[in-house]
Amino acid sequence: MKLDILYFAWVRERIGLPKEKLETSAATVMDLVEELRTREERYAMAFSDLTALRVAIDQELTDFDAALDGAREVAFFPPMTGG
Amino acid sequence: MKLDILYFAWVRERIGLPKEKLETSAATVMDLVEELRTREERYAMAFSDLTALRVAIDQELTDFDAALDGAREVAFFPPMTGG
Amino acid sequence: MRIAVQSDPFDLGKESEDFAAGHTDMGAIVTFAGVVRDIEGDTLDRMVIEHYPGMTEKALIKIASEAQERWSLGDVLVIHRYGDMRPGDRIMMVATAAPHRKDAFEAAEYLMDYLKSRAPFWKQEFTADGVEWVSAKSEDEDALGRW
Amino acid sequence: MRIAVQSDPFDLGKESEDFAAGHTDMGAIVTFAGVVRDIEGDTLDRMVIEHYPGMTEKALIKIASEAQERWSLGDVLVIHRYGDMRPGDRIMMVATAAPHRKDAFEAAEYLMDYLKSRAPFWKQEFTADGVEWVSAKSEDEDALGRW
Repeated sequence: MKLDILYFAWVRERIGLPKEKLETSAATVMDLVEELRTREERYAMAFSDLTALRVAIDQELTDFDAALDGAREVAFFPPMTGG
Repeated sequence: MKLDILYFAWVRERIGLPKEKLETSAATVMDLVEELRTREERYAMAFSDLTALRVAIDQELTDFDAALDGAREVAFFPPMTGG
Repeated sequence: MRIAVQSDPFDLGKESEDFAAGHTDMGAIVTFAGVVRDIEGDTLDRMVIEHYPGMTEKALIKIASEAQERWSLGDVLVIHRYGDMRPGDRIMMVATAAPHRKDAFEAAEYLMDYLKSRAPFWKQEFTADGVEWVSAKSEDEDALGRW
Repeated sequence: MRIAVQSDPFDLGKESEDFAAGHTDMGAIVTFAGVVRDIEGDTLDRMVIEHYPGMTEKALIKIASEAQERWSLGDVLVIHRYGDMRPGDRIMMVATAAPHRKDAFEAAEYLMDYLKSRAPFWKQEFTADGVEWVSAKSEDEDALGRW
């Protein structure tokens, strides 16, 4: 499965890029996080505390245990501060 | 004691005037109402149901048992419908 | 605090803009505008608002002052018209400025709840069927219980 | 419903006026505007708002649609900016039109509560001391418990 992975705010800054493509067989968001963590120190840092992170699949907020079946775009970001 | 008595909305319409001067020795608003009721049928009509009326002394909302000591202006009107 | 009781129309856009522009140290600006509803097929021809000159201003100042004591506010604006109004006309507006949104919202709701049943205005409706004084609603009196 | 996500400033007065003028069958119009606070002596130089193009619009439409399902509303407007902002600039506004004031107020508060923590915007502050991402406040998350 080929995914677009997007990062926003300080997640983007820590990882050092806003977007990347990834070929993965991760079944859930959590599997994807584990896979990213093992890549490089900056990923391990960005994903060190998941309570400080939010995730969206195909532009809908979801949970870290959500399945990635059919997903095209996964985004990681800190809690939102709109308004 | 000389009082200005003011009437608003349907109280004004029933009594037929917006304002009158009255020389009275009424001690409370209730005494004043009793005095007005005895004057003429239109006053008795206007003051027949006090739950449908509100009263202000010197432009401050008050109760029917309030004392008239030092009052200059007493106003009677229906519940307000501002906003 | 600015309180205006007037028969003239007011400019909602300009009043909202000026109020916000005057309080850029406040993070939250809330406005409320009350309108004579212009409903298709409705028989309302016009509305007349009677008020108690002298007391009206005092009552509005008291209500606005109480809001300023209860909430952390930068400012409060109240404009209320009296006299002749047509469907679609704006009757009144309030605006609140506060550092935070909760204060701005609650204060605006408080102002409206008290304006409805503690400021000396009386609405009279002229419809195809005749003339009628608008009755106070028990839910408006009940709304005060919240505060 | 109108949802606008834009970097350009918006005209609060004109938007408020136009929104109200378009809904004269509604008795109650509420607006909220959020402002970058311009506080004397404050070290804030500017604010940058990042967002998630595509998801932002969807999230705002979802929030506004939920408000329309929950309350009796004539219309909802949401304008939210992203990009560079200076102290005193308006960040966003919402407006609600309803037959009655309670619906207009509650819907506007609901929109704001959800916009704060469910729409994908992130604020970054540039001050004399450096650059910092604004932290989400637990009270903003708690505010959702009301609905």
